[in-house]
Amino acid sequence: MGRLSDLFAPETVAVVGATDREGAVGRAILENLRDEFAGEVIPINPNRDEVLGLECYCDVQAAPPIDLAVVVVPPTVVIDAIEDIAEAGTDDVVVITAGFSETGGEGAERERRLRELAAKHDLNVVGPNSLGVMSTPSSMNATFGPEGALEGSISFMSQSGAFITAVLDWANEQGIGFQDVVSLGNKTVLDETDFVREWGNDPDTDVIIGYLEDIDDGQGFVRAVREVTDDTPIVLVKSGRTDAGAQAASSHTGAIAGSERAYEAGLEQAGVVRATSVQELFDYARALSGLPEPETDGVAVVTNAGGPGVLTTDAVGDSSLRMAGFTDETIDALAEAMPDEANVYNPIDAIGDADIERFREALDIALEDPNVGSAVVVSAPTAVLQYDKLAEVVIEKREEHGKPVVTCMMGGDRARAAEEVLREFGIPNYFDPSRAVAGLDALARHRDISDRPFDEPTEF
Amino acid sequence: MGRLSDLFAPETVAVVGATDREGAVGRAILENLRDEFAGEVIPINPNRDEVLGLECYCDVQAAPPIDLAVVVVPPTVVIDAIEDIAEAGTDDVVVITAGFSETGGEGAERERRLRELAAKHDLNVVGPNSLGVMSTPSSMNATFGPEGALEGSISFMSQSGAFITAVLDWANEQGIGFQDVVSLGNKTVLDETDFVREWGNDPDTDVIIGYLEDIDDGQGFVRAVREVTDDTPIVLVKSGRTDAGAQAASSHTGAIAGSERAYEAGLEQAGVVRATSVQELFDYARALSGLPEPETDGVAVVTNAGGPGVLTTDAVGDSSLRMAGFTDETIDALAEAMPDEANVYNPIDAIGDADIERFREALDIALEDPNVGSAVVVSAPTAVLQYDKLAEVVIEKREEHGKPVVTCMMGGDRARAAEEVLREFGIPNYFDPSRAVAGLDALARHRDISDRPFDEPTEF
Amino acid sequence: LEEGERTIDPAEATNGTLTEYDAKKVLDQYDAPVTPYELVETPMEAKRAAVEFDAPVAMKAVSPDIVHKTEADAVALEVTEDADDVFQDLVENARTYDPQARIDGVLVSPMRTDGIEVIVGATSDEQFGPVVMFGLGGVFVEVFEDVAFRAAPLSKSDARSMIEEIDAQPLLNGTRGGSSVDQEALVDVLCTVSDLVVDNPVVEEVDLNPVLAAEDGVEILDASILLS
Amino acid sequence: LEEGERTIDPAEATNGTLTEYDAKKVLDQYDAPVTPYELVETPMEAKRAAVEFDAPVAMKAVSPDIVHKTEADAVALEVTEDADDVFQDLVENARTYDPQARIDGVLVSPMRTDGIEVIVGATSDEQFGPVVMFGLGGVFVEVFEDVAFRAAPLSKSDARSMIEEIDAQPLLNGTRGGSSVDQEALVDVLCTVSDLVVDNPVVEEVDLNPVLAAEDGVEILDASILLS
Ligand SMILES: CC(C)(COP(=O)(O)OP(=O)(O)OC[C@H]1O[C@@H](n2cnc3c(N)ncnc32)[C@H](O)[C@@H]1OP(=O)(O)O)[C@@H](O)C(=O)NCCC(=O)NCCS
Ligand SMILES: CC(C)(COP(=O)(O)OP(=O)(O)OC[C@H]1O[C@@H](n2cnc3c(N)ncnc32)[C@H](O)[C@@H]1OP(=O)(O)O)[C@@H](O)C(=O)NCCC(=O)NCCS
Ligand SMILES: [Ca+2]
Ligand SMILES: [Ca+2]
Repeated sequence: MGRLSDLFAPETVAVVGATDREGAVGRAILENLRDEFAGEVIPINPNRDEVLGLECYCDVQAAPPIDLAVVVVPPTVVIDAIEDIAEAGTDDVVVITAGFSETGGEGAERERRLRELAAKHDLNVVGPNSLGVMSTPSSMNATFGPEGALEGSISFMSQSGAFITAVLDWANEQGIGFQDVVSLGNKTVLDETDFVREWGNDPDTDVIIGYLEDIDDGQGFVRAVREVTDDTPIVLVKSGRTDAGAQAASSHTGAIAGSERAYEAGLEQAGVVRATSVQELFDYARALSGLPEPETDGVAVVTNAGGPGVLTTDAVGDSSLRMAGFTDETIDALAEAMPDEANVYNPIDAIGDADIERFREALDIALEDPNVGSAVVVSAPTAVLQYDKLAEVVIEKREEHGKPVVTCMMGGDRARAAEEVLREFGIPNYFDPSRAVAGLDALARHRDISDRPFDEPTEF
Repeated sequence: MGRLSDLFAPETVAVVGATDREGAVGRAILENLRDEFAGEVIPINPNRDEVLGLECYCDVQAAPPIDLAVVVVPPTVVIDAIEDIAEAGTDDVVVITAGFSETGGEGAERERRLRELAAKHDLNVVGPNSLGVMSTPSSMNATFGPEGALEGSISFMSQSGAFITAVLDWANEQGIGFQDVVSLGNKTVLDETDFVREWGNDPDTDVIIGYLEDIDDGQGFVRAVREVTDDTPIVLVKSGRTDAGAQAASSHTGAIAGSERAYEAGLEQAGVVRATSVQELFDYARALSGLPEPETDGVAVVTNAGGPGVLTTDAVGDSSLRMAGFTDETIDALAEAMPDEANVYNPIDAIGDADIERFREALDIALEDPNVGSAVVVSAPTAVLQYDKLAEVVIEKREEHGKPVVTCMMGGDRARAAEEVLREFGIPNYFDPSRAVAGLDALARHRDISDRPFDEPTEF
Repeated sequence: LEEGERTIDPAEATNGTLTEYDAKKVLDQYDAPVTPYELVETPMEAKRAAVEFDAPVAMKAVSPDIVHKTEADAVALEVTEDADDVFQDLVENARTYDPQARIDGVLVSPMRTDGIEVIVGATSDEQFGPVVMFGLGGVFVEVFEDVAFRAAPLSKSDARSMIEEIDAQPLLNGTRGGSSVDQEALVDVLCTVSDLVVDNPVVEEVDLNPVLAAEDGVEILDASILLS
Repeated sequence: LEEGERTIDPAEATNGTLTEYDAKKVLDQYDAPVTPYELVETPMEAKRAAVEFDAPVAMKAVSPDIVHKTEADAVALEVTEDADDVFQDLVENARTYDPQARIDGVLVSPMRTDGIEVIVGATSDEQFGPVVMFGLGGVFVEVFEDVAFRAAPLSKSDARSMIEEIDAQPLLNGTRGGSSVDQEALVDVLCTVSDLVVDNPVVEEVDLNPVLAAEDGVEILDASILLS
């Protein structure tokens, strides 16, 4: 863990402004922490002796030593509260309170004072105007959102708190897990660049994902991403891409809209894998967190479904990848193993009556081919094919050959169980062939970023 | 119903080649029919007196009058079997049997004889090499696929049988229903143009969707689509878009790949709403089957979630639509109804503590604005917002104002119940803001197709 | 011209290609805006034509056996004087290129340079039948493949949508200081090509290249028609 | 030149803009491939310079007060003779355009026409600081906005990826029969602009337009630098 270890792995967390008032934000945070957190939770509130059964302290001075303070007091008292926290020796602070620069006038002055205070005491401040932070290894949910996160290796930052709540409920259903989650808020002190550096150094974070509306320090961000992206891919949705969106973003968090052309250039240069929708963000992240990168761009498609196989081929044509041309040995081996009606050229159509053994052989032969860098297994439900068995075959062959494989087991309920098995082995299943190929494409894009000759700029 | 009424609404269906042999295709079809079909099912097989408890006839001559014959006998006897059927006076035939032109040589000769036979007896033949046909009003599932379809107003044709099985399992889970489904097979007699005409005349089909790998008669297809598309939108995935895909498609069904540029031009000219993935196909179809078309391109976005609101705005920027500019009255009314921190310009950010009443007011005011042609309601889960209640508000306001509204209620389980309520009123819920906007965009594209001045060609 | 009347006699074509002269005669039957032209058979006729056309003129040898006129050095542009000598040079070059070639004469046309070069064409597609093509000349078609297609027969709105579809469309609107070209005249040329291929199923390919589009109308400078 | 040394004295600039002459002097410090130029102050000097540069030459009046030289009629291209008279015309035109204008003289350069016109520039972005721009001249930047951007400082591979990124890239590879232009020389120009903006935070905008790119190297024909 890096510089921010007290932020994501504190032993004691104080909730400053903790309350048991029904519907209060300070109650929601305390509940979320109390329910799961592995460390100690300390409520701070001058007006109470006890909150939700926990001993409450009148101020931080009076409390035991605190690693992380979550501040949820009204804006008028928030600066004083943080000053107390700093003086009590706590360096890590999450400020939930809204009413800073995003409201202009008085709020902007408040934000200026917060920045000063942080500089003076060398504080790590998340927010203000933040939903909070989470870290799954210690089951810490220091947010007031309705859902916690599952454990996983993706770390997630967002400039919109609502983006986090919107996504977590769905991610939990999909079984997508996270390491750390942070709602950046107004980014008065800590911003995207700090978290890129933090998570880049964190061995437990395999992929960094983010939703950003602006970037505070473009050049610093480019440098930070360049340093970590080889080991830790970074996938971002940067909103405000369009003129209308940029305007909307600036009214949302008071973000100053830089020119989209500059962002596009900077993110490309930094080596960010850019996504344009929530679905792409997670489709890419799932592939990047669980699979190795393909050594060559040739893709093999193995299917029992003619039409979906052709669609997959189209999707490969649209991507930066290409359909692998098989060697003669591969074609001979497939011709030997498959029935006469099968197509042994790429896409391999093992036809509708393909059972699990035929899939095993086809996938094995395809992955053996040196021209094949990755594979997509595309299947339609039939009476002779069990999806959970197919999942096992895919896992076995993926590990045996060390090449990335994604699946597109089409169907509803039928696919769910298989999906879960695959997920445990890092293999994403996608409903749509085009999304499956986009997942592999993200791997290749990241490989190209890592392979890029990073000759130093002529001057820095 | 049109010319093909005996195909989709027969009273008696014969399965020629019916058997109770475990795993046989002829058994699967008989089972699917027997389980649900509202009419009479008649097994035909010279070697049996009874199949699955149904009285079996040795040939069609011996059987009662038959409206539709499903043929599932081996290729060597298939032509004779169809001749018998024609002579018994049955005009509508579905040929499941494979081994025709797709296998070359002998198969091609067989296909030629089938074409001759059909011409001689004026038969409506689906296939050969077909999965079968379905029609939900009579619960007819004359396919050997593992899943039937739910009832709905979308009619669906596919040049790949596997595409149908792959999609139905998922569609059933999503609650997407169909009127008729047909697996086109080799299209020896009936092809896409016939079904466009048939369903265009069918008042119960609101939208036609299709997966096609080639089009037999381009000019005829363009004419047919032009005639029906005003009343009945047509959404197609035409695969083989890319060079690699075109090659794959031609090896799959023996389709002769025309140039993609010509297809693109022809489909555009005809007025097809073209989709490039399975997801788009259904995203568009859901919007087109349930919603009116927007009268103007201005979109209003109503949300409790800043970030997702900005993403929606970006998606509008990417589409052919635009963010609506509100009138002064709208802005005044919103300012009056919303809290100070809300954004009353488009996107309307009703902020995180928005309850159902605030959503109701915001949506009502927005839809009242003459600059607003359609709306997207985007929500993140919060403690103060019940999604099922929000669904009711959306339904109410959508009907009251007569404008199309789609939703993007983000989240997992939480969203499911609301989704079901919305679906009944034709309102699609999409997980991703960009898909929600794409749904509205499909409505606008179809409106533009219908508005197109179809001046006659200079010569026809 | 009767609606749907066949306007090309396949017998006229050698090697399956109409000469530029024959192709332009076919276009004349549709009242297409072909740059004025005259087929001359002697040096003196060439000289007279050059004067009548108010030289400079463009001159090209016409032979059913020579498809690639430039390769054969059988084309002279910007001819201002001595059209008679040029006539002889062109005929000689054509003979040198292919001693067996039948030579019908030399086509003389006034030089045109004002306007934006566009290309109008048609090809035959297996599924869609004749397909009409439109694009801008130069790098736009050749390098960027910035072309629009529609299946014939074309309605006027089809033709308009082709012009709107290409990426280079802004150039036709006079974005670079100039004024907008006559797009309705372009629509008419597209519809003419559509009529031509519908009337004559024997046509495999039409290539009007270049067509010069200007503010006050369009002109077809060169035409070739390939028969099947 | 020391690494990171400031090469522009903000005091030199009037109206926040360097004259073409001053901008080219700055580029010289980076050994950038600027077309040879000489600032002449008398008609006779102009005549001599034209001869030395092996006329035809391009001549432009240089004034810190006149930004739009073409508008002021203070530019003459393809000058083959009487460079002394042209000198006087240009100075007079500049005076007529702005009687108060200080006139430093006339810039004489050999005419160049061979090669593909490209544009190299830089602007300053709120979040990313100086951003370098590359595109092809003519319609490509103006109409199609076919440009690539990268944040400075640029590595050589950044510069290469900019050249690869634009849609018009095939034209630099000599797709149209010509041969490929010297893309490494272009890379150097891009890196020079990057160095220039990094060394001089006072620079708000750089515009090298046109830069002529040919098989055997590139040349910067015109340059302007705007200071903040
Ligand atoms: C921070 C915020 C939630 C506080 O609102 P609130 O709960 O209505 O404020 P209250 O005045 O009730 O204060 C909260 C508690 O802190 C206590 N408190 C006040 N000053 C305190 C101090 N210096 N130290 C500790 N507790 C203090 C109050 O007594 C109260 O507890 P009680 O209910 O037991 O009396 C609110 O100001 C805010 O900013 N809301 C927006 C948050 C948001 O949206 N963030 C962005 C998410 S993306
Ligand atoms: C049609 C097909 C399924 C038949 O295969 P099969 O079931 O192995 O063939 P069988 O020889 O067992 O014949 C089926 C039944 O028809 C019976 N039969 C034979 N001739 C018959 C006739 N003239 N009339 C009626 N029944 C006949 C057979 O006796 C048998 O019944 P039984 O098992 O009770 O004896 C097979 O040839 C085929 O084409 N399969 C591929 C289908 C496909 O994939 N289509 C495309 C989907 S996208
Ligand atoms: Ca890491
Ligand atoms: Ca209908």
